[in-house]
Amino acid sequence: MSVLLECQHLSKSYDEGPESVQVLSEVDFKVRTGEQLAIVGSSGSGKSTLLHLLGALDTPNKGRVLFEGKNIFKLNQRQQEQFRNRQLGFVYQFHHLLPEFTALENVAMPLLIGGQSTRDAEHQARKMLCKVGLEHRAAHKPSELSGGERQRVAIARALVHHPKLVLADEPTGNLDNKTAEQIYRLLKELTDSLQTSFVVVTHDQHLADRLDRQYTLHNGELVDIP
Amino acid sequence: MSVLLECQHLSKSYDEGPESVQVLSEVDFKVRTGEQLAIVGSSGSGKSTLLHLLGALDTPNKGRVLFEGKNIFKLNQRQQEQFRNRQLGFVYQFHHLLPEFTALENVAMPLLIGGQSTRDAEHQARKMLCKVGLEHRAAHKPSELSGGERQRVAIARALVHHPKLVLADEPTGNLDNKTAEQIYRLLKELTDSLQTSFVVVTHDQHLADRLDRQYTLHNGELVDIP
Amino acid sequence: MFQSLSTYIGFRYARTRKGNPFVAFINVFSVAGIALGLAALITISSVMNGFEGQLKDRILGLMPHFVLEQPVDKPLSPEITGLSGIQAYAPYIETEALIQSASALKGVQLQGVSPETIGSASAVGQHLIAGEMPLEGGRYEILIGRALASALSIKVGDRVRLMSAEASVFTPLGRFPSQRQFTVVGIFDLGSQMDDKVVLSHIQDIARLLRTQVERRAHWRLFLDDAFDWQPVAEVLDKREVKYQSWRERQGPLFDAVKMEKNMMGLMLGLIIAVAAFNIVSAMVMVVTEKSGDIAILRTMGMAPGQVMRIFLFTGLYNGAKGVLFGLIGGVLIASQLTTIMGLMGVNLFPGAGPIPVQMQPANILVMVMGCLLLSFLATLYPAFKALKVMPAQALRYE
Amino acid sequence: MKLLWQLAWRFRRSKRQSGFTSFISASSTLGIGLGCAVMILMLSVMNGFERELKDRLLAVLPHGDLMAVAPSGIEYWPEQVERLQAIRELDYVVPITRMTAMLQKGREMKAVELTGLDPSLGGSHRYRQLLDESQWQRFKGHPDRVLLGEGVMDELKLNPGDKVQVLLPRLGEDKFSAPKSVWLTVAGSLHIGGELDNHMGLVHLSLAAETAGIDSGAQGLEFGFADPYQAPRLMRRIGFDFPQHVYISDWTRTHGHLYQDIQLVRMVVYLALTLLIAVACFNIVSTLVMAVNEKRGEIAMLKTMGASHGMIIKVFMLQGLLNGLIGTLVGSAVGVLLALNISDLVLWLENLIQVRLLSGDIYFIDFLPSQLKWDDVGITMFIALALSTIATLYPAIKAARVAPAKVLTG
Repeated sequence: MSVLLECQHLSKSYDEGPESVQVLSEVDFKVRTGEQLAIVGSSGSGKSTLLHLLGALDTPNKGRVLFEGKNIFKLNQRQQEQFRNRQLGFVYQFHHLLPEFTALENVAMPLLIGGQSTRDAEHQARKMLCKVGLEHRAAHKPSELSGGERQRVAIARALVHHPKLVLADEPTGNLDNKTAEQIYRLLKELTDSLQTSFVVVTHDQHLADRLDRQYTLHNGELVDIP
Repeated sequence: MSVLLECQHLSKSYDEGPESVQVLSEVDFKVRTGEQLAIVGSSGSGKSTLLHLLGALDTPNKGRVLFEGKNIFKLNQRQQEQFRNRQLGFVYQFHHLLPEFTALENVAMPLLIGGQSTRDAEHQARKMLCKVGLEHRAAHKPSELSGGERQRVAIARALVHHPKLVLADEPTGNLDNKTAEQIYRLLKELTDSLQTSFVVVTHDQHLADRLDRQYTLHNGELVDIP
Repeated sequence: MFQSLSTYIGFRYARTRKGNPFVAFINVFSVAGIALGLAALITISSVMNGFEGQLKDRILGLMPHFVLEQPVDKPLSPEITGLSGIQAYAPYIETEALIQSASALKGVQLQGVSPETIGSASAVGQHLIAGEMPLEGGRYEILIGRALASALSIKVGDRVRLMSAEASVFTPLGRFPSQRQFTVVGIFDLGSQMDDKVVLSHIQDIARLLRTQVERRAHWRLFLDDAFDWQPVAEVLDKREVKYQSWRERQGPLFDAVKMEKNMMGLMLGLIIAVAAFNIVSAMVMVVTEKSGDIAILRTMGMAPGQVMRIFLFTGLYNGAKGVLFGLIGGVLIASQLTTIMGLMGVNLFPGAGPIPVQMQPANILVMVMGCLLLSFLATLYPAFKALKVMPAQALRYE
Repeated sequence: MKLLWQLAWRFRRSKRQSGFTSFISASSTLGIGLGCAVMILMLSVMNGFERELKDRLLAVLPHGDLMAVAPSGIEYWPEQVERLQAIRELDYVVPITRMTAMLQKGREMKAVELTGLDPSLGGSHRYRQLLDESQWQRFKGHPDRVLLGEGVMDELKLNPGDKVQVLLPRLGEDKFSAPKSVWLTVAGSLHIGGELDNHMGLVHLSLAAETAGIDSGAQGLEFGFADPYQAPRLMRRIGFDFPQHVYISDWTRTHGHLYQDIQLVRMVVYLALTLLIAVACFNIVSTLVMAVNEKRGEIAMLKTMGASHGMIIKVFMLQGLLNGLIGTLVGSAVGVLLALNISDLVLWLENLIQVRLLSGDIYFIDFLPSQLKWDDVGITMFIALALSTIATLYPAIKAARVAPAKVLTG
């Protein structure tokens, strides 16, 4: 399988008060198409920062991220937006659904932003909701859904436009163990069926062990765990 | 040593969306004077809620909290304020210093609220800052301090009026391991010297193991770990 | 000690800039709202007062304030003359006449006045542009307005013929209006519509023109310190059943119209301040939401909710006071330099009407300032109350 | 594009907004609405005053006149009148003779300004509508008839048909001599409104010229223009290239202050109400700022889905603008409604509280006039919408600058 994403000596530091805190230093790793890997780190270890760099939502102090060979930080504003809209899907610990919109509208949002007509977008969204087993809840607002259901809608939203890569930050962090297990299995099943690569950052060792490969992030440095 | 604080079948639930979430159910434990105990739980397990109940900042659906034999929820508004001002000290993961005030003023705040004159309050605050090794930073605003320094000022503020009990919620959550270690040792040393009891809620097992006793909070229930 | 802690903290919050650029930005806006409204209110009301004052000097400087029906031969009772508002009183004749110069003829109102009431201190005296005062009895001298002088194309020293519309004389050809020649000794310019209507002369000469005696024809004319507070004088006159004609009957509606316009303007500008008060409410709520974390931590240190409320009350009031202060200074500055400002801006509202009259009345400016402060206090009550209700557990949980 | 509107509309109505934020956004809509309504109403009232000035006063009052310097009057005035007809903006030009006279009836005397004009000429018909036809015909019937202002008739207690002695000064000789006297019959009374009624009179041109000793028959020419506001400019032009020395004057000399008052009030209205709307827009800023603060999570999420910088700005500008739009539309509608019915409203109010709001002799009319002009409405709405748009800029740009990384770390 070809290399989808490559991270080369990526470094990032924040200045808090007088000293500047080195959050990531010289991070290197590769993600092949369809591969699913986990990055384990305690909170404050810089894993969220790394995730945002992969999605070009933040800019590094040093280093490059190549997506299909192109450095995403060299893209102009417009291209970066298209890159996120077409190639990426994000899932967060907190579902971040738009409270004023129904589940269907939330899932259709990436397609609408991409410029698709409402009819096509909602058609595709409905199919996706079906895959996550929430077709009967399409017209409900997030406030009327349970924690697990909301996370499943979030996943549907992240996958509706069949992105090449899904970036997830503690996707099951907010859920009790039972629902977390269901969400994990759903995510695994969908990404396998759609051949989507998948990078999860989490502090949950148990979740990490079940993916193809895993790294540990400790004080900004990436350590490969065979 | 006599019992300082006793928690008797404390229960609390929030209604979020359709179902109401049972955050704490039938929590019972005791804290002796000068004793230091940890409550371990993952985020969202109700440990922050428990902490706020101990400080009478929140009201339980069921159960009592006896501080030196008196039920704090039976105290009127005024007495509860005095209880917090004289007997308690709070330390949070986020330092919660008042951004517009210098470190000295922040530390002196509890004394000022207690009615002391500015001169005495700042005198005592300066002594406390000295204990946490930040006397030279007294005149700086929080924005000019590093993460570690801010947390040390927060601790100084929590101890300046020599409270009987300090309640801490993830005190080292935001810090990298090295600073977290310093903060922990400082907290330990101060509370020992001042004979202050100390209840920490945290998800960091490593921190919990180093205290006198520890409990685990799992889905709202307290489990005693010998 | 408690009070000062709240003000101490409140003061710090009110002046914060770095804390949160958003809140600081909105704070500035709400202060600006109040300042703009107040400045506009002060400026425009001062201009309106100026106009009213100008109107008062121009018209009521010339027109009699009170003319009592009772002829002069009966002396005025001390009860009337003793009234505090009365500046002076003197015999006075008013009649209609035609004034004829070599080239033109115009209908005028002839005022027979006693010299001591038309001294250099009087309105006419102050606005004399040619010739001099006072009028001498027996020399048949007159004072006329500039507008009348230019209409009749006459200057100081010219002789004019005055034909009385009241008295007539029998001649072989029939009855003709009594007439006599007068010399123009002074020209005044009050800039009012009265300038081309009023001719002043010595009361003796007018009596003779009307072929009568001062005692029989003249009436008592009362001069008031301030023509506007005429009610007390009117009450006394009514009490003593003395019939009179006051300026209210003749020029009253004109001043009422100016008053109505002023009130309408005041109302419109008052709206600005009311809407600005909404700004303070929204700004304060922003501050409270922003500071909910700090409020919670203060509560953990045992601060009473009442004190928390006072902190934000003080912050709100401080902003309101700042807005009012800027508004007051701005308003007073603009009002006092209005003519120069208008000149700079090239805006010429009243061609040839000279500088824009501005009259600041400290009393009603004070009322405006108090009103604004009260409004900003009320606007702070709601947000401060909201601060009272911040639940510490809530605010701290999300951190 | 539909997505933008949907996002803006939903964000604005989102329930999560505390009761308070909707209060504030309502207050900004209210403020703008109020500003628009009051502005349209006041501008319409001012238009009304201007129309009344034009239709009532300036319909009768001559817009300008040229009076001969030479005592013999305007030479060959018929040819001049013919020549002047060619002026495009001209409505009418008629020969006149003006003189001040003393009317005497019994012991009563009153000074009046008499204007001699030829009733048969077109320009004189403007007086016709001020009285009933019979009185006009009687005045036209005989050269020694006179029409007097209502005030004059009251003061001298005259009735149509009475005889009145008119004393006229014998101008021209250097030394003064007894005035000339003429007996005229009163044909009827005129009412224009205001001060004019107290000292105005009309006589025949022939009588006036003969008594005033004007050899050419007309002492001057009176002009009327289609647009009275052009009078000062036109009169100067006509006056300067008039073959004979003349005094040039126009209506602004005597009644210009009325027009100036209207312009002054109009300027203050523009200033004060634009200020009102601006301050109301401050509220849009704060509402939007709060909305942006509350929606930080959504904005970050939209960005992760590839929403462009511009799109976020447009969404929040639209949201802010909605407030302004609703305020402007509702306010303008109320303003238009008020403007169309204010006169009857004020009349109703006056009867209700038995107070005359507008006294006839001050305002030259005794009711509150109003004339709605659609370009006033246009200007008001433009100002309100422009200010609302500007108000949305700052918060919208702030919204676009929300850094997803900071907001989304769970």
